Amino acid sequence: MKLLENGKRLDGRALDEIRDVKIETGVLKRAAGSAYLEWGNNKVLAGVYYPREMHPKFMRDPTKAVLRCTYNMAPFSVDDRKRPGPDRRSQEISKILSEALSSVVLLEDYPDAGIDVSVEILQADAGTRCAGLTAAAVAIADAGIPMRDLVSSCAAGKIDGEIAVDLMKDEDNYGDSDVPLAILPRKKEVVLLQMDGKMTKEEFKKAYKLAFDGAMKVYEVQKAALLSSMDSVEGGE
Amino acid sequence: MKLLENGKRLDGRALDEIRDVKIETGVLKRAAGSAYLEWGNNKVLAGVYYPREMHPKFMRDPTKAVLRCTYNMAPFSVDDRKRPGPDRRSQEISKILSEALSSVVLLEDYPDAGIDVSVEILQADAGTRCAGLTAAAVAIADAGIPMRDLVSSCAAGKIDGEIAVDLMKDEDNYGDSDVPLAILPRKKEVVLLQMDGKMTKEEFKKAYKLAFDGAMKVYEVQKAALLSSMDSVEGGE
Amino acid sequence: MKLLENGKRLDGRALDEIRDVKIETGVLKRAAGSAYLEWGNNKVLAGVYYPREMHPKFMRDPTKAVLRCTYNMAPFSVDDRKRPGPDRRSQEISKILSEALSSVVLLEDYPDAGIDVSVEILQADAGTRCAGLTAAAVAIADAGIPMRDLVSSCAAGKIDGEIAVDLMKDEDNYGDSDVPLAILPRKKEVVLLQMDGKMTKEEFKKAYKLAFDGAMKVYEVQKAALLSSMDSVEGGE
Amino acid sequence: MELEGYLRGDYIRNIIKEGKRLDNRKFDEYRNLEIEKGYVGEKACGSAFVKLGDTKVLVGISMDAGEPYPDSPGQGVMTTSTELRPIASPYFESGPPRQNSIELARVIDRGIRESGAIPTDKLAINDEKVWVVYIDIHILDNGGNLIDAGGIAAISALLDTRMPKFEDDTIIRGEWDGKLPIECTPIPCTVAKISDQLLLDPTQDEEYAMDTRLTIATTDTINAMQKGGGFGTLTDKDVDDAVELAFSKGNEIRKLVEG
Amino acid sequence: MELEGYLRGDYIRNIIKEGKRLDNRKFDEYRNLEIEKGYVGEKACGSAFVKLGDTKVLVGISMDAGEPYPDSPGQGVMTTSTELRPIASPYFESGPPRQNSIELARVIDRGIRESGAIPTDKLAINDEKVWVVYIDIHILDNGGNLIDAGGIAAISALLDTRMPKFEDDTIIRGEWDGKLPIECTPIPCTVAKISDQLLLDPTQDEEYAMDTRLTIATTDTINAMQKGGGFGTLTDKDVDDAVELAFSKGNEIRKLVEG
Amino acid sequence: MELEGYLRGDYIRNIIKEGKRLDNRKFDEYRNLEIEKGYVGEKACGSAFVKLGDTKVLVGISMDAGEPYPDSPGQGVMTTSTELRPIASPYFESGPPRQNSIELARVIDRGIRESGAIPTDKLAINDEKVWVVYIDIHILDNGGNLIDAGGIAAISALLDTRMPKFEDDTIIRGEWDGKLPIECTPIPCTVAKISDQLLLDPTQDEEYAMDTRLTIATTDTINAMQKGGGFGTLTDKDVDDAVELAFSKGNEIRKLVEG
Repeated sequence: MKLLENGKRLDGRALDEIRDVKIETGVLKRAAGSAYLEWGNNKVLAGVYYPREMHPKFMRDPTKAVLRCTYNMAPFSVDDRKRPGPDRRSQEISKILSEALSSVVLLEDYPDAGIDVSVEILQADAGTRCAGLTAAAVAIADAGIPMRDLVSSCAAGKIDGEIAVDLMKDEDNYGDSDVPLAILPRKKEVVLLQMDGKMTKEEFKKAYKLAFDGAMKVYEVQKAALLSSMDSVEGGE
Repeated sequence: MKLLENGKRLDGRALDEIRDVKIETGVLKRAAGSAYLEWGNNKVLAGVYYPREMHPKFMRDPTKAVLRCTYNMAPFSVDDRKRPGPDRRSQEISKILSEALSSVVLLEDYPDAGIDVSVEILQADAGTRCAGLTAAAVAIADAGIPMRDLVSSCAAGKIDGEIAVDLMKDEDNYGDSDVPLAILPRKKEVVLLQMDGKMTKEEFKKAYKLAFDGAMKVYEVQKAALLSSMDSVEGGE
Repeated sequence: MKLLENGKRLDGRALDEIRDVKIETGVLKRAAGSAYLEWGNNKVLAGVYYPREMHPKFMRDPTKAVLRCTYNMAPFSVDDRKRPGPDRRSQEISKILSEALSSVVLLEDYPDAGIDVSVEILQADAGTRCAGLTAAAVAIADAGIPMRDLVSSCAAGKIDGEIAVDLMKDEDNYGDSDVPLAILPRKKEVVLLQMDGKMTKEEFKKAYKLAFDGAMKVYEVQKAALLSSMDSVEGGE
Repeated sequence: MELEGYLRGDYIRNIIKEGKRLDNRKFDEYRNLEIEKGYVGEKACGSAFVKLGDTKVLVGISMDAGEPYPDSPGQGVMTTSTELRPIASPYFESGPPRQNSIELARVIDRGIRESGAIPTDKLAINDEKVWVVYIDIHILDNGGNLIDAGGIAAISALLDTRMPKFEDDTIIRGEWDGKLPIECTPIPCTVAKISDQLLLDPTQDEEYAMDTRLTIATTDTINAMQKGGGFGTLTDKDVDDAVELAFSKGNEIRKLVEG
Repeated sequence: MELEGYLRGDYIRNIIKEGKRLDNRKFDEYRNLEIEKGYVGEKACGSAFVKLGDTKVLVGISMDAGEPYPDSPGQGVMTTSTELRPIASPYFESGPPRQNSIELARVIDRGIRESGAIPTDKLAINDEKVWVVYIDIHILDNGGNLIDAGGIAAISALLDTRMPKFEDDTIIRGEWDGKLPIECTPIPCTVAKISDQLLLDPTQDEEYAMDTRLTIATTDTINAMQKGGGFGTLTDKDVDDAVELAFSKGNEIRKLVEG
Repeated sequence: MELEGYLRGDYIRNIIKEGKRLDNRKFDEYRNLEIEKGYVGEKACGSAFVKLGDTKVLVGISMDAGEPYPDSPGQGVMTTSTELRPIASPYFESGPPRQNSIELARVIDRGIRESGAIPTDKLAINDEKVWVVYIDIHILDNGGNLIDAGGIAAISALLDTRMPKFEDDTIIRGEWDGKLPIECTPIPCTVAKISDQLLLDPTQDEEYAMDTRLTIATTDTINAMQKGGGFGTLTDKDVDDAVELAFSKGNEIRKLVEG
């Protein structure tokens, strides 16, 4: 399958162009904070419950809150039905999302507490961990939990030998290599970095750069969503 | 398969006739109360352990006892061996039996306590949830746990287009629709009601009436069993 | 498959001859005590963690320590890969090893404590429960936990109609009957005894005697290993 | 939160005795119901997002080629699963399905199965394989009355469902071969009993207060019933009234679902 | 209840030192044994209800057509499961099988399997399928000595077992085709060691008090042994005595089982 | 022990600020590495025992004939499992695999899989069956840096692996038919970040102290990366430096592994 034609990708994007990202905050009634995100054909819902007493008790930390992020794909979010419940992949992703978000939340402000972040992938089209993490960061901000910075995320990969940002499903299936990245957009530091495939040092550096720039674009969408939610609150919705 | 011949059913019963029901109390040594019930080819054992401290602790209720009923079919109780352990059906039945029995036990008398009711289906021939609930109510009474009323149960269904009480296995397999019901026999109130199949409003009302009347007949058997156990105690067995 | 030729076994042993046994102590850094054992082609590692507070709490015994032995076969220890995790066989063996070791450890010296003994079968060639128990007893001694006596173990079985000590894998597969035994070598008492197969009373007595004598030979290897480890400590390794 | 539940329950019971509901609905009034079919249209064979007041439920339908049950050769298979996702409420826990979740899935399943909405006899693929229809009910915001919201979303998603193309003994993902035939539109309708009153479509707060509930799924017949959700009892009249309510409200909802 | 166990144990140990048992049995005396074969005769292929004193155990045999183990083509399969149902004792818990339950099942299984009671080589159905014999041991009232009660019930149920009719590659439920062939009658016999005494057939109270137990299953040979149930030790003489007891008591019980 | 972890962490951070490590290694220095291939040579198809300082890991390779994935007909299958055995550390628990163990297995798996070390397209047996390669990583003594120790042991064991003989549709155990072809030698290399310093090959104590770690598996290309193990962040320069370290140290280790 040919993934590049005249420098354009299957959906007409340039190599350094990310898909459309839309974010809406405050979409759930019960969660303390929530965000709905569309990123290309990805549809993601993130919700936050906090700060309550951590359960089970033996996981409590008297010096800070414990943030647990649960990443879950709905069975119908992919072409071939995924069995409900956590598989090994989603448990690994839950772990690295928990770590990335813990980098930025002021956990020391809530000793003994638990902060539960849910990421539900409702429709999946490659890049769901980046999309989920991006939504989760907005949901935490929407909940009013103090953060050092936001977390913004994007991936880059290799298609037909070229480095391209934000692969969609067909590119992911037929291409090779993927570098998911998440950063603190103001501090410019890395909180999530994975890679698989085959990349030379130079290819990796290019992918890293593209993913970084992609994440900065995503950051703008996050900011706009949070600002507009603040406006609507001030406007007395 | 023809289920009705000259108004008579496969086993010669009339449409409003229930199968033979026999109940014996005090059949287990360790349980605080117990009952053995034969209902047609159903064989059921119920046992009660009470009031001990509820475990696990987080399930305790400081205002009343928590009654948990566990319904279990022995692997050999049916034609095709049932895998041991709770399946989804038995978990649903455990839930509605727990609720039905909780309607009638004076739980407020035992704060913090747990009342564990076991229903073991040793041989199954349709109507096991009604049989199990009937036996469980007698076992609780046998244990001397205070109750507002008894719980008596019976089902009705549809065979060859006619409404009939207390279907046996062949009728259940080849017939359609089933309405299991449990009542407080003195207060005439409903504590369990389910239905599946296809019934018009009128058919349902007829089935409801037949099941209700069937449960009242079962009540007579329950009373007799409890009376005879009291006699034998007074007689100084 | 012929297992005996001119009174000699497949590997040239006599009927009352055990395979070579080698034991080394103190092979793990983190465990409080450890032992590595080779017994023919069996390779076994045993490690002990003690006396810490028993978890979970409800298993604590205020009058003595609770010793739990976990027997585990590595997936690659046998010809056909064994699924990881405890199966029913290894759970039964864990239970009887725990009981055998509890016979000999002065549990009363450590109320509320837990002593965790791990037995890892790295390569399996019949007789792994005897090998594991033998290694575990040395690991406990290596940890300096007070014991009434050692535990020494050996099995005997039947091959081509003759009773033989310490069957290896091919003898175990094609022979019949097996009698694993473990004893207190100084008190000459039995702490583990199992048997399966078909043996007359006389055959069993012969097998019991051979296994007992085999265990006494194993005892000598255990003692030598513990003495040499003490020497090396005194020598200021 | 347990205590909060008790207190809210008390408050609700009191205002219901005065003939009112917290959100000013009439006792036989449903909350606002929105149905968006095709929500997961790029991936799922069928889907529907339902908002019932605050309650939000997403149902997706997946279809696969599988084996029939040994006692039903040539018959398609349907299976219904519910996931009370932790995002939906602070009370939910991750882990294995529990009794509430199992009851929810089974009651919704019975309404669809017993009505014959899915004509399993038309779902044979070849001599060995049949279509397996997976109904996955994903609870996203629990504002109460999950059975109705989930049941409405499930039948809506089934009505949205396309048959995957099947060629050379394999499913061609992303290509379709007509719609899944659906024979009728079962609608579950739940009444809560609080302070001797029957109320349609209870909110989560009303569920704290309720003595019991009765769910009735109807088409032109009754297809499923379930008393549950508490230790209260029902009178004969309660049952009769609930049946009437279920048919009349079911007809209204059915128009929305089919529309 | 743990404390109660300790106290009862102490009391038992003391009276045994005086040469007595709580129920006045002799040390080598079994409790009353009743066997009712065919108890689940309408459904199970075979069954037996055993009362051994207070202990009540029901065993049912199910048979199914299945695949042989890869390393034993053409050989039937037997599997033994035990369920310590919560009805049997306040100490049992629901949940996954635990070590006690596993040991119970495996010791009973070994006695039957190793004696060759079930001739697995006669249980091939056709080139691909063999009979699978499920032995399900259901503990209903735990008055002690579950291994013997369960093992006696298991072999009794096997002797009661009918072969299901098999036609056109399928089992005809409710129709039978002769009896399951059984080659011999293995009987497990358990002695408890308390205060240096060996006692046959321990009650639950005696199990609290025992230092250890030794089970020996016999036919005309010994087929299984298991030391378990405590941290006590056995002497050579204990083992010899237990073997003698197992053969003599096994012969008595075998008559009851076969009768 | 949690407190002990904190205190050790503090101590480590302080001496690293002073430019030292507890064991006097340089920041870019590996611990002593020993590799013993064929450790389970009588049973496993391949194996290697690796000692990395205190850390001890045993990897065994099992091969079986199985079915390919539906979307990869004719392609062999590899699966990687890690068991953090309780023998390895007082902190491990028995039970289902948890997030740490899963991450460990998946990161090691990715390095091997993505590099193409196992040529799955050469592992078809016949039209239906392919070879399944099981990589079982058994952690025996956890002295830190399990990813590198496990990954090195895994590729060493693969290089040791013999193909089982396959005749008449069945595996002949104990007979061999050449070696498993291995195309390249991926080496994972982990740096820990502590007090703004990058350190190669962290010990368990250093893992208490670390802010985060970055693992990079290389052949002549980069095949896998994983940031994990803490809430710290990385700068661009950290990433660049780690990539350089991974290539240079990877080349050294590769010689040992292949030697």
